[in-house]
Amino acid sequence: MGLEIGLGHYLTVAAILFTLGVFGIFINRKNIIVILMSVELILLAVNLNLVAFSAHLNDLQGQVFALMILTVAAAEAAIGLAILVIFYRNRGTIAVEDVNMMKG
Amino acid sequence: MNSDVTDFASLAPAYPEVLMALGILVLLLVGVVINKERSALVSWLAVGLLAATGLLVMLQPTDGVIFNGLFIADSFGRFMKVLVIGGAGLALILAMSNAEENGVHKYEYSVLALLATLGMMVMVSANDLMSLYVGLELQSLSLYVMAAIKRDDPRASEAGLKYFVLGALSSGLLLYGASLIYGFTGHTNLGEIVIAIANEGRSVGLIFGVVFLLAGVAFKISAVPFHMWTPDVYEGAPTPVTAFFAMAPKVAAMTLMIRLVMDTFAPITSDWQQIVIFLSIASMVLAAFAAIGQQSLKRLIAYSSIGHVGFALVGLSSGTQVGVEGVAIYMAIYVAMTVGLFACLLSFRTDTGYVETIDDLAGAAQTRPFVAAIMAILMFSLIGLPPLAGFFAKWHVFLAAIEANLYVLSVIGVLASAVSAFYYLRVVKVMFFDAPIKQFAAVPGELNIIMAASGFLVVTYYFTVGNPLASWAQTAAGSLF
Amino acid sequence: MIIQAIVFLPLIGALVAGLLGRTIGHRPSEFITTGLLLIAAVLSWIVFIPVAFGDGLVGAVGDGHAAVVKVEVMRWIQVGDMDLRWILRVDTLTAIMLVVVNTVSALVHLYSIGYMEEDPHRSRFFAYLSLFTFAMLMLVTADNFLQMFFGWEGVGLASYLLIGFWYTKPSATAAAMKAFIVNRVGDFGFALGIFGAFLVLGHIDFDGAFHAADEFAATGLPVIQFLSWQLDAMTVICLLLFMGAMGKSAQFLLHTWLPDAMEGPTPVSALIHAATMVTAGVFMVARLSPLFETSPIALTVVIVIGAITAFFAATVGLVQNDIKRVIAYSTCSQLGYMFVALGVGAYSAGIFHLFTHAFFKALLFLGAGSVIHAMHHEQDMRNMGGLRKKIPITYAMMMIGTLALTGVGIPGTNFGFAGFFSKDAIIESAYAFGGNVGSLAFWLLVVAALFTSFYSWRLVHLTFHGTPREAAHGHDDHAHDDHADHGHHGSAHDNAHESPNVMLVPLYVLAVGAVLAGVVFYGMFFHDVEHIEHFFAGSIYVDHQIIEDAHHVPTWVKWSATIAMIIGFVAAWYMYIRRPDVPGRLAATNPGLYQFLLNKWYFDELYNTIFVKPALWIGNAVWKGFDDWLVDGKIAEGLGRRVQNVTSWVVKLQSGYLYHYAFAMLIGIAALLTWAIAAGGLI
Amino acid sequence: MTFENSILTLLTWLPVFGAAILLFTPKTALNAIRWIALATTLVVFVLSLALWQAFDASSAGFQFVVNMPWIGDSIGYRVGVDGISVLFVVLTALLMPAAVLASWDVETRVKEYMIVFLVLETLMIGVFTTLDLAMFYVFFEGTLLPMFLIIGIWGGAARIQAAYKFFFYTFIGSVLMLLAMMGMYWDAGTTDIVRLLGHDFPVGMQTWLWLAFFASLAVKMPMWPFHRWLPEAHVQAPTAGSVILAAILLKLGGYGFLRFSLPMFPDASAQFANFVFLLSVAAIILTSLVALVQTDIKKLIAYSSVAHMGFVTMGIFAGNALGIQGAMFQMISHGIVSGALFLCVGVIYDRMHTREISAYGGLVERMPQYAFAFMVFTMANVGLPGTSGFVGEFLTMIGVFQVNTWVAFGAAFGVIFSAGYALWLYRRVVFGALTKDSLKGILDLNLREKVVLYPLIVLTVVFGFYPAPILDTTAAAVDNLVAQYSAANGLDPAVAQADARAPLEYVAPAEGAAQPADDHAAEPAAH
Repeated sequence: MGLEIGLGHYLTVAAILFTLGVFGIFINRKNIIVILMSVELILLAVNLNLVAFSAHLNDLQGQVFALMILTVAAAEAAIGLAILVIFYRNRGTIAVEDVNMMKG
Repeated sequence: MNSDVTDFASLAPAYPEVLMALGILVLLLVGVVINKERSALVSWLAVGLLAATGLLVMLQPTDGVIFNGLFIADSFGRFMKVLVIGGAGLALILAMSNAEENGVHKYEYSVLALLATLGMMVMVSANDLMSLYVGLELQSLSLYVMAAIKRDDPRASEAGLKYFVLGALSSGLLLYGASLIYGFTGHTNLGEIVIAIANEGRSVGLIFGVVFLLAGVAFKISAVPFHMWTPDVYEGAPTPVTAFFAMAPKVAAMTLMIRLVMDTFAPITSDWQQIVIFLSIASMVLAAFAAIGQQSLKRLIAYSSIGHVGFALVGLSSGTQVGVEGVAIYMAIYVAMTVGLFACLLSFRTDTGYVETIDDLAGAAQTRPFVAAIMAILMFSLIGLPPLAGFFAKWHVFLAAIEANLYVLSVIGVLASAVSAFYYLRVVKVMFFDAPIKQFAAVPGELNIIMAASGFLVVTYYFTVGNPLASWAQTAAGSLF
Repeated sequence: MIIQAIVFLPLIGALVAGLLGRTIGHRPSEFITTGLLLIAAVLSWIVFIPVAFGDGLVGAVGDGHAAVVKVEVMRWIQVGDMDLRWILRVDTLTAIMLVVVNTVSALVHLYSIGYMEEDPHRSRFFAYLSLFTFAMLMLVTADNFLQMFFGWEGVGLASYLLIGFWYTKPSATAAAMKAFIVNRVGDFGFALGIFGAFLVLGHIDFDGAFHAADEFAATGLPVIQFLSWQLDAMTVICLLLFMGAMGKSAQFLLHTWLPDAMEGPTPVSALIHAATMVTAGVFMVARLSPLFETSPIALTVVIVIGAITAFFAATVGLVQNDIKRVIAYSTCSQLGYMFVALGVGAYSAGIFHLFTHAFFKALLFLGAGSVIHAMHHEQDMRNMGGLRKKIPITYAMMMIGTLALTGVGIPGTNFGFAGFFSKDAIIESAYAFGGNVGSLAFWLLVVAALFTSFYSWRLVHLTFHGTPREAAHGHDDHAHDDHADHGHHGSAHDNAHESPNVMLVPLYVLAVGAVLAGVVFYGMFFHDVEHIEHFFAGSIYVDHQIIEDAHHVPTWVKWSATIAMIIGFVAAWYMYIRRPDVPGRLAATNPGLYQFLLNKWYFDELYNTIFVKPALWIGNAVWKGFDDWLVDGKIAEGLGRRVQNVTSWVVKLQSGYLYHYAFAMLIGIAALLTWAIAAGGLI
Repeated sequence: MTFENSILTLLTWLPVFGAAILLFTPKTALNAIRWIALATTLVVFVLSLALWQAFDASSAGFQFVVNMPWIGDSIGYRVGVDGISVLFVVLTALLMPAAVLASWDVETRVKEYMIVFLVLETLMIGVFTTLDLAMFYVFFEGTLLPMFLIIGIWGGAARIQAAYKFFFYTFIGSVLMLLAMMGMYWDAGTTDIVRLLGHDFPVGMQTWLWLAFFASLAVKMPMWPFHRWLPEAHVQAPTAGSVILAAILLKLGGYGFLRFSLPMFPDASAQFANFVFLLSVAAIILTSLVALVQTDIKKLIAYSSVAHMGFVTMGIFAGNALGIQGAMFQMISHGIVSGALFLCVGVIYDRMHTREISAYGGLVERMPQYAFAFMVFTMANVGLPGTSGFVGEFLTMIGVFQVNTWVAFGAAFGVIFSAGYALWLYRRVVFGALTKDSLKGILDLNLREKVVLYPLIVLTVVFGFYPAPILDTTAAAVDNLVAQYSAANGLDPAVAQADARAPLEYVAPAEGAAQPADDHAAEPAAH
């Protein structure tokens, strides 16, 4: 009764994560922090993909790629938070609703 | 191919990037040690560094693929790099006047700009999904910061935030696509991916990957429907920063686009053609209409840049060498026009600050005849009205489209350009036909020079740069085939 | 050389008087133009006399059969196979016209020196007169259709300028416009006729065209696809050309401009609207007789139109009160006679009447002018009467003119005034032509002769006989008042004075012509065929049959015209001398008819309703309705509005909210995916 | 640098050079600016005369040709003139000095004004001299730019709308032509007009190319019903603007038809000929009637221009020597006449500052010389024989009569209507009593205006009596064009020279039919 975990499953999970991340960006109307987290989620989905593929293909490039992404993601998060702080200083809020001074 | 990285000589193809990287580090130190007031020095040094790098790019003809295939140097890349560096350098010069007021007086600004430029150069030369991603992110992360560099300005910070969030999303999409492509071809090296696709043929997963990847890139060139950030960011960010955004990054991303579709996805041309055509039409039409409704000059320029990306993509969608050639020329002329445009924009200063809306320009032809004349020339050129450079740009891309029998696309394109004339003419109308209301401050010298140069090139294109540019673009495009 | 001189001296005069008139002054320009015209007149007689009495045209090429002199002046239009040159062509027909035109013109110039002496724009007037003469000469010396058309329109221009000479008079400028435009209607046909002639005959010069027309005898007549119908080409061409003639010669349907043209100074009426320009149509048909001979239908039309005009104009002439208008309608009517002659094939007779008519009609007009001059520009006969005493010479001249016009003479003998010979010749030819058309024409002409006599005598009686009528009339129709104020107080009668000699001399000369022109030239125009053929020397078509027959018509026919004339005379005498109250009662008893005639059969009203008003209405409709409302408002600016709508909608998309932007991207991705997959055929 | 290979380049770019000089003259030195502009245009005029003089009318080919590749494979630097284009160069050069003189009293932004006009001259001459497809478009479309500014900056009250309409009507049409040109490039592999003239485009393609060109040329012409922009532009444009617009810019359309549509797409042209005839007749009749009811002098003349352009298109698509020669002549003549008419309007507009017909009347009282000049041009507009206006109308009509009598019939109505509106205008403006106080003090032509108008009077009359200088210049080129056109449409060129006598047939057998055709074929067609 052993359920064989194959590539497909990984991809599915990754896809679900990815979708969750994306939806998190435009369903959520509350807080920008959530958006940052969703972005991380997307990147994780990608990493999962890569690792799964690399395992499936017996090829290391995927994992190297994943490591790079992790690093860059960290930097990205840092910058994101920095910008968020500036924004908060200027506007006193980080509600997504309020991020629309400019439109049209 | 596989060269020993320790051997410095074998890095020859990447010398410009190396020079750039080292230069940036030096500048960073310089910036830290000198006192705030003399940050202009850093900007000049940065311009000098860019000039040196540009020179190096043009001088060193060593083509080749190094870093185990991560990095490729070819004449196409060289052409685009020159554009990128030129755009970046000019943007830095634009940033020097009234830097304080624009909040770009800190030396970090120059350093960030250089870092972004370095990222773009990597993008241009990327020959692997990984290097592609790294270059892209180096560029993007710097740009996020630059957008928000005027820290005390709410609009700037909002621009930065928006740009960041959407940018992150887009790079997520890009990565997801990359991962799929890797999965379904088993390679991250573009060269090998071609072979793999050619052998294994198309598959749903691969197409998914392609779409996501191109979507990611489309975001960077701000093609519809991945353009939404552009107007807001252009408006919010300080004008010099907007100028920077409007030139170099677009060129780099466009290069990436070209390299991917013409090179990597050559075997599945019919598939990506659909996508590019869709992006092209969407960009041209939407931009043409949306821009008409604008009051803010910078938003107008934002939409106009979206539209021009659409026109450039017309050339790309032909999928032929003529097309690539056309796009290359288009981007070159686009940069030339844009820099002049922003120079004009920065020249219209009243005592209360820079002009924001189109109507503020009323009667500029009387108060600032020179600037107004240049601006008008540029506007006509952006319409694509002969005998100005903008026309020849369109000529080259549409020529390719017609060759590829993309008649519907072409007709929609030219009609869109006709509609777009509407808002360009509005600027001319306000400046020339209306009565003056505002007095403008004196114009800094370097801006005058840049405007004059841009105007000169645009007007005399047919006599001066037309032919050399065309032949250069030809060789550049040839290196992709 | 002499020919060039004849044609171009008037032009020189016109240019001098017109361009330098202001600088050299009025007197000099009068003398120059008049002098040059006199020279031209003498020269044209020098050309004519050998033709008439000597042995044919001097320096003519070819035998006496096709005697013609051609002088090439310069190239004109050469395109493809069309080779047009300015050529002065002189043959007998032309020679006749040269004499007519230059003589009358010279005399009118002379006369005008007196008549226009008070006018501040005299030099301009003489420039126009000479210009007209030049154009008319170009017309009669034309060697190809287009040169004729040039002269044709040239005289039109001159007439336009002269009718509108007193430009401050709205009625004058209106009449001028009307004259030009109605003539243009004729020219519309003329032009098409020329096009057709070139298409069918392949030549646009007369000789070539005639030659081609002759060949049809061998090859059969061509059929032209004109508009949507297959028609006999020659008929189409001739009818179109005749349309031009109708316009210029004020024939029925296109006659409306001539009466109004009387707004011009009287010398103009004498020269243009009596002696020369209006006869251009007659000249044209005669000149093109070889073409018209190929189309019986066209000739029939010519007869019918001519006859109707002769009758119609005469009827209207019966009741007019403006002295000049009466003469104008009589001109119209006499032109009808000429066309009948042409139509029946008696071209020489038609030209004969043209020739004689030129003298006595010019005489009448100038006489009338003298009357008007004497009456200080009073033109309404109801305000005249009893002028016999005041201006005896003018009276005598008018009498001669009237006798000539009514055609007084004794049939069968050589006693008669000019009109007698030519008119009888026409009436006899009409009868000789026979058939329904012939007899219709005959009777209409006879009746017209009656009317002619009646209105002519009516004119004389009203003007010269009886007692002065002092109708209190405002001088509102005074052409001259705003130009020159000749301070005459009291009534026109008291101040009526005989005209100066400079005006009378021309009358004498014309009087001579009016008396003798008939008897002298009867032989070469109508008497016997050989003489005619020798005289015209192939310049017109000579139909032996009709002329022979015309000479052998029954005696009652020969007398018919004379009798009609006598009846008319008696009637006029009875109604205007014996029982002056009769006319009024007649008008009262049948007002319908009277009004109908008085208003010239309501042609102006009719045309105004069916042509002018609709044209303006369509113009407005197309302008306001099509151009402005549909094209501009709905399409062009409508498009602009659509664009604005789309814009405002697109701009709304840019809501400024992050999640919308992200959502848009997602939609984009989804769309691209489905598109790529579907289009790629992977599902 | 011989005369042959430099004259056209010189002619084309000299005005821009003058503009460059103006660029560096202080904007306050008004007289200097005016004189420099005038001098430049005069020099160009003299050069154009030299060109005409040196032009060999007997050859149908292009002369003074320069041909070198320039940008990439597609665009070259190619110039040359043939009988069709050389006259337009002269016409342009002739009218520019007149335009400058007519603008002598312009006070606002004189410097920019003159610069824009000189640039415009370069572009106009360029259109006629270039032999490169792409460059033709460049010049053709380039004229929009200065004209837009002229109308928009120096125009009347409603100038902005007029400028926009002018721009968009013409621009939207042209972009389609641009695509067609690219298609031609790929089909023929060159943008060299000379080689394109020799290239046979596939019939199916011709239709589309023809339509694309039509979209642009018909608007430029302007043909009915694409003419709506013209009256507005004319009314709003300053005098000199109207002059150039009417005299030259409209001719670009006709030139385009002659240079491209007819010789390059003969099949399509033949197939669309009736369509063009229809529009032409509609233009002649309807716009004449519209002109009849105008209350604005300029608008009236503008509409009459549309009608006259109808004769041009009609003649061109008659496709025979008469029609095309006529169209050429009509274009030149209309260039002179309509230009002069707008100058005449300018004369009184400068004095009274109104274009309302009702504001005038009785001008002849105080302005006899003006009345004379205006009369001459009015009559030329009416097409009176002896003026240049007649020759063109006559030739086009007689030419089209050979092909389709209905068209000639309809067009002949123009003969009547033109007299109607022109004379009525003249009557209302010049004739009548001078009652209006505003006009009491009006002055007659001053020296400058005489210098502008009198030469045009002379030309109008001279070309009316002796059109040979023009007709001879165009003959060879046109006959050649006709020969190609009729050959392409399977007609016998010899007969077509002597005009395919379409509407004519003979009841009698062949020798009858042969008769006229023969003696025409016998005569040499070209002079």
